[in-house]
Amino acid sequence: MTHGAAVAMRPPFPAERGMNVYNHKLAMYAFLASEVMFFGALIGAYIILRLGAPGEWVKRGAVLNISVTAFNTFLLVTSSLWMALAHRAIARGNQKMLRTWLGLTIVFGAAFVTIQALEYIHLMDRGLLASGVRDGSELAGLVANGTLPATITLYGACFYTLTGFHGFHVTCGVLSMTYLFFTKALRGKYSQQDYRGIEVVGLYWHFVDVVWIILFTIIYLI
Amino acid sequence: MRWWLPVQASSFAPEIDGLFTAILIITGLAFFLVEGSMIWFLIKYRARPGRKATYTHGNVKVEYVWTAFPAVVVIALGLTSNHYWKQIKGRDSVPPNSYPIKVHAKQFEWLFTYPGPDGKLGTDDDITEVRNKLHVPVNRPIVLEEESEDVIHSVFVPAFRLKQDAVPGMHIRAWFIATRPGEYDLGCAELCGMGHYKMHAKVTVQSQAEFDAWLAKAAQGDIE
Amino acid sequence: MTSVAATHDVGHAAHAPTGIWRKYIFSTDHKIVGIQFLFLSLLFLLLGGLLAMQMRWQLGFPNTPMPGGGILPESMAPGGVILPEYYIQLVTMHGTFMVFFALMPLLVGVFANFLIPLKIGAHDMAFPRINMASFWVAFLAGLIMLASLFAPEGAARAGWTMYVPLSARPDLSGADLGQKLWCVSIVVVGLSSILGSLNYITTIINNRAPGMTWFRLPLSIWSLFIVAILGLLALPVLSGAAIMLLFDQTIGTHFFDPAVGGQALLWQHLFWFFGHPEVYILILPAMGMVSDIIANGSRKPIFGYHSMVFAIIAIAFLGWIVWGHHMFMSGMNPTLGSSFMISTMVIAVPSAIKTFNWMGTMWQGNLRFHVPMMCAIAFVAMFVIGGLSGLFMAATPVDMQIHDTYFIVAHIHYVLFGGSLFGLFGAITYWFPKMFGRMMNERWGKIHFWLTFVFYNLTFFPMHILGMAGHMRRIYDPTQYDFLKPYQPLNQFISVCAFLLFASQAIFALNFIISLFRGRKAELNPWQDNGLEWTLPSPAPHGNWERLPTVYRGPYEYSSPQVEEDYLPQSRKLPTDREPAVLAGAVP
Amino acid sequence: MRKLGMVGALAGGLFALGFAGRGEHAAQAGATITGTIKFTGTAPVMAKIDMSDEPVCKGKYTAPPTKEDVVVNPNGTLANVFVYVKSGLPATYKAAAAAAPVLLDQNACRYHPHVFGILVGQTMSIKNSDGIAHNIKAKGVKNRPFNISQPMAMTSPRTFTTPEVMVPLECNVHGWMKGWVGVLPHPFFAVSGADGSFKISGLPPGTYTIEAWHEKYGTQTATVTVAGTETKTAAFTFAAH
Repeated sequence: MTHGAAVAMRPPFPAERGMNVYNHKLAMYAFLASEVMFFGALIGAYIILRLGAPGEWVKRGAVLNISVTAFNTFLLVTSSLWMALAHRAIARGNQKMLRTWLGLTIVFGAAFVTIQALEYIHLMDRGLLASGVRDGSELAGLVANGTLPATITLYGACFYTLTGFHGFHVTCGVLSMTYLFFTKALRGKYSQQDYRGIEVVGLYWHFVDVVWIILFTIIYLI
Repeated sequence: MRWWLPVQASSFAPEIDGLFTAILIITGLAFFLVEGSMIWFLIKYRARPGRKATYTHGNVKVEYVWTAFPAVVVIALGLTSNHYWKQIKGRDSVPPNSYPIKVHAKQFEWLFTYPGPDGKLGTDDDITEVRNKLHVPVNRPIVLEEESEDVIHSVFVPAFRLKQDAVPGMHIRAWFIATRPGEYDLGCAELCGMGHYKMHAKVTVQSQAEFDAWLAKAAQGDIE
Repeated sequence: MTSVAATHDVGHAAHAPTGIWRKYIFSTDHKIVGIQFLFLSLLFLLLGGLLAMQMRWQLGFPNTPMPGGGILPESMAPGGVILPEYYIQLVTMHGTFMVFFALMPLLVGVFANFLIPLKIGAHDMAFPRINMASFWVAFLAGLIMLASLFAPEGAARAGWTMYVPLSARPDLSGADLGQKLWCVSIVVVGLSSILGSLNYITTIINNRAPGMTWFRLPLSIWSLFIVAILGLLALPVLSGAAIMLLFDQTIGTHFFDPAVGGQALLWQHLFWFFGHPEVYILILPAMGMVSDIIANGSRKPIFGYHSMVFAIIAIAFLGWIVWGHHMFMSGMNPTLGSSFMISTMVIAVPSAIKTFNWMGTMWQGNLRFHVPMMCAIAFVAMFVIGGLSGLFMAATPVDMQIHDTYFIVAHIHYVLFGGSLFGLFGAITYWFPKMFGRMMNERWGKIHFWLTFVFYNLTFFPMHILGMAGHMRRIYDPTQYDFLKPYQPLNQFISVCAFLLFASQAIFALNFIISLFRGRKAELNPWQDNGLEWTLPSPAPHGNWERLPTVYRGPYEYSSPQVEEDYLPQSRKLPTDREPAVLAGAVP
Repeated sequence: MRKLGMVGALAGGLFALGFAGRGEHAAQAGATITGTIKFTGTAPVMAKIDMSDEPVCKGKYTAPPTKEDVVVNPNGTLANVFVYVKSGLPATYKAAAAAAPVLLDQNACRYHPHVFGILVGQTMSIKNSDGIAHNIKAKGVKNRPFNISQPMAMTSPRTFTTPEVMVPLECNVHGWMKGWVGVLPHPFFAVSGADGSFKISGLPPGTYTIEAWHEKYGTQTATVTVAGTETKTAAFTFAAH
């Protein structure tokens, strides 16, 4: 794989320099553009549903646990930091630090997904479902006595769909990083001349982190 | 069978037909110009032995001309249609003293509710749920308060050039002034399920007196 | 010096696959993937046509037993007489198969895969394995959609636009599993299209041969590049909307349920935000290939190459801000209608520019009327009608009369059938020799062309008249309406012409299949074209070139004063040509 | 597709036949419960139906047709009341598969009969004798809802899979067309007719709770014990409200 620095990290043969971005990175940029449109559609739908909802929206923190999720956000943001450090490490050819930072990124990413999954289970126990509120649950009682508005049906649907798809993307990220960790990083396949795998998965990871920051703000905080 | 638009039976039908004709003239001219010159090119420049095509990569000035000209035409067209659009469908285009009729669209029939003698909808003297029969007085602004019970339907009266979707969860108003007494068809223009083709209502435009008489009889429940 | 491309895992020229399994079924050769897409989408084109014939029978001869209708199940067509619910399934599935499984794969799947590496001078796609995956994901999506035809209550039935709440609630539509399978299949075909777009964009940007600068790219490649970007950005929006609809149908979310606060217009906005870039995905590749064919047929450089490129880019950019013109009557805010109307009017300008440039190319040309050229000319002629009829709908007051009537159906078919499909007939005939090494029969090609051209116009032009009269779309039996009864003879005329149009496609099918085995052997450059693909033997070998060609000029140097022949291939080195400055450090 | 439905019915039929041979012989020999449904209070005036839109149906009436929600007979009794055995049948009881399909006729834009019963798995043949477009939507909750259309004179067979008392039927093209079908695992049901009387026969001995259902006035139950071949009466009275 390693043919010399000039080759691996450069596009194969641009007649007239289009973009000095090698194939895998360019494909990842394009893929992230399609992901922006995908999440844009879901977030756009969420905003339109929320603004057009009959009756006022569920208050901030009334259903969702902000403090746990804030910690969760901290986990994801720091895992993005570890990924950046991993990238810097291999850029300097430091295989050992690459392994530690990449390992940390995977652990923090997995922790984020686990906490989010636990949060889902907890919310479902309390009665928040994608289809609304489970009868006879704690939340159903709150809706009955008026502390929670009837628009909670839309609230549950939007919450589970948006954070669910984001969780799915984080899980895919964690799995692919784990795969790269064992098949490439541990075997020293990455070198200062060719660490494309790290750079590409790093791009994806930072994207997923940014999407979460947006979601966390518009769903939990506002 | 008419080869042209249906009869003009509403106040804004002539304006819409006028715009239609204007666009037809513009597009007709463009059509004959382009297709005619194409046929002429095909005949004049067909391959003949020993002949070689002119080597040219184009002419920037000509590009400017045939960019600017269509742009001016379409912008002009856009502004004129916007003028009529604001008149017909604009936010405050509904004439103030319009006679309100509620249109309740449901899977595969139209239920009209007339305001009754007090002229206001929602009062208990309304004549409710008249099925597939829209009676309107001539030369008087009517506003249809459209609502739908299940799926998206669309009130479409070709003779009035009137079309407006009835969307469940929304109250949409569509106004018209019927100018020509007679009986016209009202159909559903948005696919609403297996009976979409059967949502056929009759629109009867009558004089004010006949309309009041019919309304009185309808109040007693014997609708003919 | 054998060129070893830097990205080694793209190794191709060195070890061509041998076994049938690797060579034809799970092939990573972009040409084989293109041909696989060709056969798959021609089958779906046939299926879409069959569905249309059943619709035309019911419209022309309502409530009479359809010949061959006996094979249909009792719940759909008892005694061969089509029921209303079966009719709206035909409407839905005809639109869905034609748009997503026939035209999109034919235009993008076949010709992007086949042409891009050949025309830009690359060994293969940037990611051959992802390329193979995009075909098999599209194949899976096709299987799911086919399966939805046989769901217990039948297929989806809310129009190919799938408006909610009809599509979201089985008690209102009468179909449950069919609607869900539609959503699943659309998400899968969206994924396949995104995988394809990734590949096309990366290959065109990075894997061009030395000397192939951006403005030496043929217009077919420009249009496929812009279409790849449109697909990359539009399909995820449709996937998102289809997923939301699927959740409404399965786990009971209320995104589109007005009773609980969901909004019916939300689906229309999401669908048409995807929908309009989609219709440009369906026309731009045909425009690009037609530009190549017209330049070749006229033996003359394309007129205004740069303005053609900017026109494609302008169409693609404006395509994102016009989607509201599908919703003028939908209860959307009228002031929004005004702004969408202006942007829609403006988008007519780039189309006009392209048409005038095609005319400019033919002007003072030396026109050879081979079948692809005839199809390309028919494309321009029909696209002019389709484009002009679009102006009627852009004018919002006129749209009040013709929205959701047969005027729209006429417009759709003039741009998609008269435009894309005629362009495709030409493109398939044009690149058939490079795909299969044999020529399609010229005489039968012309017979098929004239029959299709005549019956096509006789079928679809009268629909403008029906549309003006107010004949609504998707209605099962027009004779229910008194104002449509006088138009029934016209409906019958359209149906008969539609049957004849369908029958004349048998000529193309036979010509295609017989020429596969017994067509005249094709030499390297049968059309005397300047493209790089015509420097390869027909059919082109695995890995295309041993050594990448070098490009010295643009693709349209026909009748160039520098040489006596009337064509000058891009990779032919003339004494006066200089070697392109190979960038330092890049491995050729 | 619907073949699956048909196969299910056939299998059900064969299965039951196998049992019938072993169980009681002819069901008619058992006990009988009869009675009348009295109606007190002023009969509500039923609104007229405007059928001018469908001349085919309008022509079949002399007097203008009215809605059928509440049909009070001249002798002060209530028609269209669905009376059936709600519980009390021995667990081992197995209904004989009904051979003849139940005919639901759409004539003159009305369902005939307006209220009727059907066995689980028994074929309901829906006949369109008007020749104009009707669609039949059965909004079952336990039964899978179906929604089929009949654009011309034709007959479509359908079956129900689970017992459900009163599956509403409606035609969406003609909003006034309403019907009710009671799906039961046993044949012990009856509908009060023009004289307000009902008769349930062939009952094996036992104590039964009988329920009388009316679409507007709700349900009433009575407990009756029968033995051998005796005939017992059960009276129900619905008050106007």
